[in-house]
Amino acid sequence: MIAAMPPETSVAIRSLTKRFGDVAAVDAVSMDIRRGEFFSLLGPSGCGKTTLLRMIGGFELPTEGRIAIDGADVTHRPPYERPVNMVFQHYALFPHLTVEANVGFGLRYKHKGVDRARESGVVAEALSLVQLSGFEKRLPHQLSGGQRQRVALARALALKPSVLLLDEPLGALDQKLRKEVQVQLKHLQRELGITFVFVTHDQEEALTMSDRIAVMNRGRVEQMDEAARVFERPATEFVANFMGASNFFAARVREAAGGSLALALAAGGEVRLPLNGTRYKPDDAVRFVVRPEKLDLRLRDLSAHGVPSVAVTIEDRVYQGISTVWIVRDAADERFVVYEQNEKPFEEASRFAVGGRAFLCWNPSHAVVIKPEGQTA
Amino acid sequence: MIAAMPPETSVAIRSLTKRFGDVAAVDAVSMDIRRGEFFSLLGPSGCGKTTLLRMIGGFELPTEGRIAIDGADVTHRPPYERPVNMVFQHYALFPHLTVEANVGFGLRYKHKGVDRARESGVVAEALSLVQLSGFEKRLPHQLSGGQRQRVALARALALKPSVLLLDEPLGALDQKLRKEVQVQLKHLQRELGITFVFVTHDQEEALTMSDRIAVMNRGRVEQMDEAARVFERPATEFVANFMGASNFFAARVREAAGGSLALALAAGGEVRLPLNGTRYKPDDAVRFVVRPEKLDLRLRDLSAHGVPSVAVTIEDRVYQGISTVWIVRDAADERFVVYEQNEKPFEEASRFAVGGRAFLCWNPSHAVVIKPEGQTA
Amino acid sequence: MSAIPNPKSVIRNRVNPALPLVLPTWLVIGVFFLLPLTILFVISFAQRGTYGSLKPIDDFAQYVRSGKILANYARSLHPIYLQIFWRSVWMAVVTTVLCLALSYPVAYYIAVVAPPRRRNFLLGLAVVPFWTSFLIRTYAWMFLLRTEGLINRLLLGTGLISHPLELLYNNFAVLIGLLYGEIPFMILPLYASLEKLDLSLLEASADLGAPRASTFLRVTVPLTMPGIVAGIILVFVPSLGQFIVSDLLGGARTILAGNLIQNQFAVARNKPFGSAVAFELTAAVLALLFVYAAYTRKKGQDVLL
Amino acid sequence: DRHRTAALADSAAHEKKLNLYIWSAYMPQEVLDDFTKQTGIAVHFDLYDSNESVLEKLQSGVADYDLVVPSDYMVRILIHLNLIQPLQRERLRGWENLDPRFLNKGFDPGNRFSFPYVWGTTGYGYSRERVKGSPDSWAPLFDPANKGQILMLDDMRECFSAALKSLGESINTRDAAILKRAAEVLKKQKPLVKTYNSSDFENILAAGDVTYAHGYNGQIAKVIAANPGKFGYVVPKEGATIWVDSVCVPTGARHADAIYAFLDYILDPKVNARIINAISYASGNGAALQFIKPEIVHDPAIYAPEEALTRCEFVEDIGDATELMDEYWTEIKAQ
Amino acid sequence: MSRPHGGFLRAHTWLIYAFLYAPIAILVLFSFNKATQTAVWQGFTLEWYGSLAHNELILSAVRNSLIVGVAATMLATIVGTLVALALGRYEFPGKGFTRNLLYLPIIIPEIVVGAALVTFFGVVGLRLSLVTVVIAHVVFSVSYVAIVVRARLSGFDRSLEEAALDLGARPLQTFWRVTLPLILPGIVSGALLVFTVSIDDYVITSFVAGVGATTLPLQIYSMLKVGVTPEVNAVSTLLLVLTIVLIVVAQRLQQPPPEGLRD
Ligand SMILES: Nc1ncnc2c1ncn2[C@@H]1O[C@H](COP(=O)(O)OP(=O)(O)OP(=O)(O)O)[C@@H](O)[C@H]1O
Ligand SMILES: Nc1ncnc2c1ncn2[C@@H]1O[C@H](COP(=O)(O)OP(=O)(O)OP(=O)(O)O)[C@@H](O)[C@H]1O
Ligand SMILES: [Mg+2]
Ligand SMILES: [Mg+2]
Repeated sequence: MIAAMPPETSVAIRSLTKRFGDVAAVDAVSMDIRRGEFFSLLGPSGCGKTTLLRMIGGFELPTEGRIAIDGADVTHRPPYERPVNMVFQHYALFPHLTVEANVGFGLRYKHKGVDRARESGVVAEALSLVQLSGFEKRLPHQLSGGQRQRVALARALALKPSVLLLDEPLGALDQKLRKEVQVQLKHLQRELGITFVFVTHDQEEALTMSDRIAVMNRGRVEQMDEAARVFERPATEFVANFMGASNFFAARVREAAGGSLALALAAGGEVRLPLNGTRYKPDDAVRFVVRPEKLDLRLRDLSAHGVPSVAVTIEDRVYQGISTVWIVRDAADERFVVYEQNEKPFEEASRFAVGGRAFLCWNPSHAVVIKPEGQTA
Repeated sequence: MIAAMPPETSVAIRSLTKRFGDVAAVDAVSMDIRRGEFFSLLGPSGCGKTTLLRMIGGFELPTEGRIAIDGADVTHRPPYERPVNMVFQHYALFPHLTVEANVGFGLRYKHKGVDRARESGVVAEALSLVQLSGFEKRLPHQLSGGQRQRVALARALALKPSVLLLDEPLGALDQKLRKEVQVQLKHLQRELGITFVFVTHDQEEALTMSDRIAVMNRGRVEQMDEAARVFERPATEFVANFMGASNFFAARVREAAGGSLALALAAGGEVRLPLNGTRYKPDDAVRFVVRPEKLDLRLRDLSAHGVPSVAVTIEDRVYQGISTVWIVRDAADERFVVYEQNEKPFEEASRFAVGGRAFLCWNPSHAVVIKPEGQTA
Repeated sequence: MSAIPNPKSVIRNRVNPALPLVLPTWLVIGVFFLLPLTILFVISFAQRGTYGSLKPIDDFAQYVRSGKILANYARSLHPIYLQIFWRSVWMAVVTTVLCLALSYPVAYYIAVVAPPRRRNFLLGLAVVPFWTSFLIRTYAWMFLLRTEGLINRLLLGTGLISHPLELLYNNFAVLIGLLYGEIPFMILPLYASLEKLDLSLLEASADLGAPRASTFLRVTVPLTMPGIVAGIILVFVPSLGQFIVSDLLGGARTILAGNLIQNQFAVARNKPFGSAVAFELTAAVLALLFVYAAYTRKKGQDVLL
Repeated sequence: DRHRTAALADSAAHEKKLNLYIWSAYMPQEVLDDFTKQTGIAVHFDLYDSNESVLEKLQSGVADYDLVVPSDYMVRILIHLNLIQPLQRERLRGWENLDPRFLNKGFDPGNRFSFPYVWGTTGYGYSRERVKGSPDSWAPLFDPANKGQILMLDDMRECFSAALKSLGESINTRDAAILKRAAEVLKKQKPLVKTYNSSDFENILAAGDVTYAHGYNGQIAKVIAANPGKFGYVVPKEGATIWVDSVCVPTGARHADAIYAFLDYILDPKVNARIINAISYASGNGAALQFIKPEIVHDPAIYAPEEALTRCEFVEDIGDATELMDEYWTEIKAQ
Repeated sequence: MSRPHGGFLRAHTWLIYAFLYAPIAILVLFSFNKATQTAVWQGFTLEWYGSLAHNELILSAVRNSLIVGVAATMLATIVGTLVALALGRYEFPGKGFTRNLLYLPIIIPEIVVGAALVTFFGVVGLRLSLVTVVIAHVVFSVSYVAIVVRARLSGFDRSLEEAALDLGARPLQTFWRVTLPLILPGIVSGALLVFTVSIDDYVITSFVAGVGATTLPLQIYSMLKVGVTPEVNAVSTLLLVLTIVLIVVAQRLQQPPPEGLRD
C-alpha cells in the first residue's frame, strides 16, 4: 500500500522510473490520477508517454518506484490482474481473429459465464460506437489504418474497465471522425465514470477532453494542472513552447508593487502586468509569454491607452483556413507569431502587408511570467 | 502511354479502380498530379487513400485503369522500377536493421556504387532532418511510435525520388514537432522539386502544405482543387462537412438576378448572395454553407444593414484553447457552429450566456452554395 | 504491430515467379523419388516368386480377372495386419502428443524467454545429441534401463524400490526410445514459428484479462499453429515407420507397421507385399492430411505446406 | 545396361584394383597390405551387415564390386538371379585345399559359382554360472522354467529352424502342417522370451539380462573368450543350422585379373591360416587347419564338433512356403 | 512484459536437456571402457582413442558421413527453402501436387524409399557412390526444410518486402537483405533437421551406398556381426565434443544484440 494516497485517487504513481540500458524513458515520475477523471499525458515524441502507460498497464516492470490502482499496490501484478485496459499505440489486434472476435476477446474473463447473446450484444454496441458495424467478419489485415485503430478502441471499451489507458487512440482518424469519437469517448467516460489516462500528441484534443493534463519532457513531468491552466498559464518555457505559445518577451523589472509589475522590454518600451510583483526585485530579468491568438496586430501604438504595444515588422503570412498566421519581428529581432481568425464580417481582408510595419498589442492580463527552461513545477 | 496527358504532369491516373472482393476501395479515380506540386489526399478513414497510394507505388495491381509517371505507363511495372518512394502508414521498418541501416537501405540502388562515406553522410543528413541524430544504432523496437514514424520518413527522403508518396507521415507526431517537420518537408519539396503525394487526415495540415487537395469519399474523388478553394468553396455537402464547415442553410430562390441571388431562408428571413443567379429559377431549393469561423454572434439583428442575420438560441460553449466554439440553433432547429478566437483585447470575455438568444451574422460573400450530397465535382 | 500480408500484392502477381522456385524440387523429388516410387508401386501389384524375385505374369487379363492383381492389398487387410497398424498408430499418437507436450515449453523458452544471443546456442545443444550414432544411443538406453541397469541400481541404492523394475523390453521402453528420437523434430519447427511470435499480442491478451493459460490457448497456440502442425507431421509420420527402436528396446516382442514392412523387404524378401503395405500406410496418412488441409482452408488459415 | 557393364569390365580387366564387399572383421588389414605389396593391386573394401544388402547391391547392377562373401542360401539366390558368374577354375590355384565337407552343397552343386570361406553354426550360448550341468539340446529354450531368461534371434528362419529341429524336422520343410506345428511351438515359447535380438545378443548375454541366448557361434565365441569360464555354447544334438559364407564373383565384375590373383592368394593355406587366426572363425580351407592356432581349432564354439555337424542343415529358400512362414511369424510377433 | 513463468520454463528446459544427454553421458563413459562389449563396465582406458587413430575404416566412414551430411544439408536447405517460398507466396499450376510431393518422402517408410532408389539407379545405370548417397539424402530431406520454412513464412509481414522493393531493391536483393534474415530461424531449424537425419541415416544409405561410400552408420551396423567396439563411442565422443566446442565458439563470436523489449 502506498503511503499518503488521497482516497479519491484511482491511479497513484510514486517516483516511477524505467531505464532501457542507459536511456531513462521515464524518470522519477509521481502523480495521483483521480477516480473518474479524464487525465491526459502530453509531450513530444519519445518523452516517455507510452512507457509510463505500459507500466501502469503492467507490460513493463518499473526499474524503480511503485504503482497503486484503486488503493491496491499493483507494481508487480500481471496485466490480467489489474482493473485496467489499454488501447495500444500499434493496435496489437489479433491477426487470426475477426474484428468481432477481437472485440469480444476479453468479455468472458470480465464477467464470468457471460452468455453468447449478451456477449455479441456488447460487441455490436462497441463496434457501432466506433462506426464499424458491418465489419464484424473482416480480419485485421483487411482493414484500413483508421479502421484498425477503431477496432482496438472498441476492444478496450467493450470491457468498461475502471481505468482505461489510451495511447494515441485517435491518431489515425480524420478530424471529423475524430471529433465525433472524442465526443463519444467523453460521454462514455462521464456516464461510466471510468478513469481515462489518455496519451495524445494533439494539444487541442488534450484541451477539449481532459480534466487535467500532465506535460512530459524527457521522461519527467514538466507541469501537471487543469487543462486550461496548462494552456493559459504554462509553468515553464518548455510547456509554453510545447503548447504553441511561442511568443516570449524578455524584460527587466522596473518597479515591483503589490498589485502590478512594471517591466522594461528588452526591445524597448514598458508594460504593466496586473499581478503580484512582490516576488520580484527591481532589475530582475524576467521572461513572459503571450499566446499567438491573444496577440493582436494594430496600425497604431496603443501604449498611451495602457495597452502594451511593441513595434514590429511583418515578415510573413500563412493562410491556415480557419485562421491566418502572421510572423513578425521586433526591434531586438525576436520572432513572434500572431493568429488571426479569418475574415470576421466588416474587417477588411488584410490590413497588413508583408514587409510592412505594425504594432503588437495584447491584453496585459494575458501575459504569463514563466520560469526559465528546465525547472519543473 | 496514356492519352491526353499534359506535359507538366508527374503522375497521371486514369479511371483507376481497386476491388477487394466486393469492396471497391478505389473507384474509377482519375487525376493529373503536376510535376513538383504538393498534392494531398484527404478523406475519411477507409475512403481509399492508402489503396490509391499503394497502387501508385506499385504494391497493388489495379483492378482496372492505368497509371503513368513522368510520361511512362507504369501500371504493370514493379515498385523498384518506379521513380517513386513511399512512407508507409505502418512504417514497415526492417526489424533486423538499425535505424542507420534502415535509412541507408535504398542508397546503393538509387546511385550505383555510392561510397560508404557519402552514404553515411546522406543518412546522417536525413536523420538530423527528422531530429533523430544519435539514434543511429537503435533497433526499431527500441523506438517510440513517433520516432519510428520519423525513421520511415527519413528512409524515403534519403533517396530524393522524383515522386514521394507519404501515407500519414506525421500522424504520430506532437503538434510542435509536426509543425517543424511540415516546414522542413515543404522546404525540401520546393528545393528538390519533388512531387509530393501526401495522405493526411488533418485538414489544417493539408491546407497549410498543399498546392492542391483531392477529397475522397468511398473510393471516389469528391472534389479536387486548390487548397484554399476546397476549404472556402466546398463543391459538395460531403466536402463542406468533411472540411468542418458544418453550417448548412436551407433556402428557396426568391429572385435570381444576374449579379445576385435573393434567398428566403427556411428558418425565415431573407438573404442576398452576391453571385450570378442566372443558373437558378425562382422557387429552386438551394443549400448554402458558411464556415464556423466566418459566422459571428451578434446581440442585434443587422439585416437592416444588409447583413444576413438569423435569430438563434445559444446551446453550448466549448473552450478550445485558441478559440471558443459556440453551438447554436435556429428557429427551424438547425444546428450551427461558430468559432470565436479567444479574447482579443477590449472584447468582454463572454457577451453570450448558454441558453441566451443571439443573432448569427455573416458576410454574404462567405456563403457558398453547394451541390446536394453525393453528386461529385 | 501485427503482420499485414497483402493477399493481392504485386510481388505475387508477376507472371509466374514461382516456377524457378519449385523447379528444383520437381526435379529432385520428381525424378529421384516419384519415378522410383512408381516402379515400386507397380511391383506392389505383382507376386513374390521363388528366391524373392517377381513371379512372371503370363496372362495379364487372367491375372486381373482372378483379382490376383490386388492380392497383396487384400492380404494386408487381414485382421492380424490391421491390428498391427492400429497398434502402430496408437503408439505414434501417444509419442506425438507427449513429444508436443514436452517440446513446446522448451521451444518457447528458447525462442521467447531466453536472451536472443543464446538462442542458437540452446538450439544447437538440443540437436547435437542426435549427431551421434542412433545405435549407440540406443545401446546406452538399454544400459540405463536394463534389469541391472543404471537406473535400477540407483533406485535400489536409494532404497526407493526393493526389487528392480522391468523398464526394458516393453512398450514403456519403446515409448522412451521413440520420444527421445523425435524430440528435436518437434522442437525445431516449434522454435521456428515461436521465434516470430509478436509479444505485444500476448500483452494485449493479458490486458484484456486473459490469464496465462487462456492467452496461451487463444493467442499463442493459434499463432504458432503452423509450427505445431509441422512438428506433428515430422514426428507422427516417422514414428509410425520406426522399427529399430521397437526391436532393440521393445525386445522385438511386438511388431509395428515399420517392422512389418522391414520384414517383407529384408527377411521374407516379399517386395510386392511390403510395397503394398507401405503404400497403404502412405495413402492413409495423406488422407489424414487432406482432411486437415480442407478443414483449415475452410477456416481461412494456412498452416500446412 | 549389363552389356555396357561388361564392356567396361573388359577395359578394366587389367586395372590393378579390387573392390571387396564383405562382412566386417572377415579380412584383416595386414593380409590385404601384404597382398598389395606382392601384386601391386590396391584392395578397397566395404562392409555389409546382411546378406540382403549383397542381394540389393548386386541386383541394382551398378554396385561395381569384384568379390562378395554371402551366406549359403543367398548364394543360391544370386545364382538363380544370375547375379554372380561362374568361377574360371582353370585360373584358380589351390582349389584342392578347400575342405570337402563344405563343397558341392545344395546351394551351389559342383561349386560352379562359389567356394567356402568361413563357416559356422547357429546354436545358443548360456551362462555357466546360472546353468548347472551342460545343456546339449534345444529343450531349455522352450522350457517354461526359463521364463524371462531366454533370448531368441530376431530372425524368422533361425527361430523356425530351432523350433523345427526341436520337433525333429528339417529346417527347410515346405510342409504346411509341420510349419504350423513349429509355429505353435514358437507361439507357446514367446511368453518365455525376454527379447528377440539379432544385433547385439552377445552383449545381452554378457550383461546377464538372459541365461540362454540363441545366436551365431561367432559372436558368442567372443563373449566366451572375453569372460573365461563364464559362458558356454551349444550346438544342440537335434541339430541346428549351419552356414557357410562363400566367395563369389558378381556378374560384370570388372577387375578379372585382380580377382583371380586375390582368390589364389587367399586359397593359399598359410595366408588362409593368417586370416583365420586374426578373425577366429572356422575356415572353409582344410589345408589351412595345420597352420591355425590350436585354441581356435579346439574351441567348440568356433569349430563345431564333427558329430553335431552331421545333424546340421543349411538354410535354403523354401519358395512359396516363405509367405506362409512369414504369416505365422507375423502372428507370433503380433499376438 | 513480466514473465514469472520464465523460471518454470527454464527448469523444464534443463530437465529435457538432461533427458537428451543422459544416454550421451553413457555413450561417452563407455568410450573409456576396457571391455569390448558395450554392455558391461570393466574399468577405465584410453586405448580406444589410440586404436581409433589408425582405424582407417572408421575414420574414412566419418569422413564420408561428414561429406554427405554437409553436401546434403546445403542442397536440401536451398531447394527446400525455395519451394517453401513458392508455396507460401505464389499461386502456380501444380501447387497442390507439389504439396503432396513434399509430404511423400516423409510419409513413405525409409526402406521403401531405399529399395525404390536403388532399383531406379540400377535402371538408369547410375553407379552407386557418395553421389548417389547425397542424392538420396537430399531427396528425403528437402521436405523437412520445406515444411519448417513454410511454417515460418506464414504470417510474414509482406509490407517489409514492399518497403525494400520501394527503396529500389530488386526481388533478389530484397530476398537477401530482408526476407532471408527474417526467415533465417526457420532455415536454420530446417538445416539442423536435415543434418541430423542425414548424419545418422542407416536404412536408405545402406541401399544406395556404393564402393568407398561407407558412412559411419553403415560402418557401425556392419560391426554388429562382431560386436560394436568402443572405438565407435570414442569417435562419437570426439565428434560430439567438436560440435559442442564449435557451437560454444559461435555463441561467443556472435556479438550481443542490443537488449530489446523481449528480454
Ligand atoms: N486486403 C483488403 N481486403 C479487403 N478490404 C480491404 C483490404 N484492404 C483495404 N480494404 C478496405 O478498403 C477500404 C480502403 O482502405 P484504405 O486502407 O485505402 O483506407 P484509407 O483511406 O487508407 O483509410 P485510413 O485513413 O483509415 O488509413 C477500407 O474500407 C478497407 O476496409
Ligand atoms: N526497448 C527500448 N530500448 C531502448 N529504448 C527504448 C525502448 N523503448 C523505448 N525506448 C526509448 O524510451 C523513450 C520513451 O519511449 P516512449 O515510447 O515512451 O515515447 P512516447 O512518449 O510514447 O513517444 P511517442 O509519442 O513517439 O510514442 C524513447 O526515447 C525511446 O527511444
Ligand atoms: Mg508512444
Ligand atoms: Mg490508410
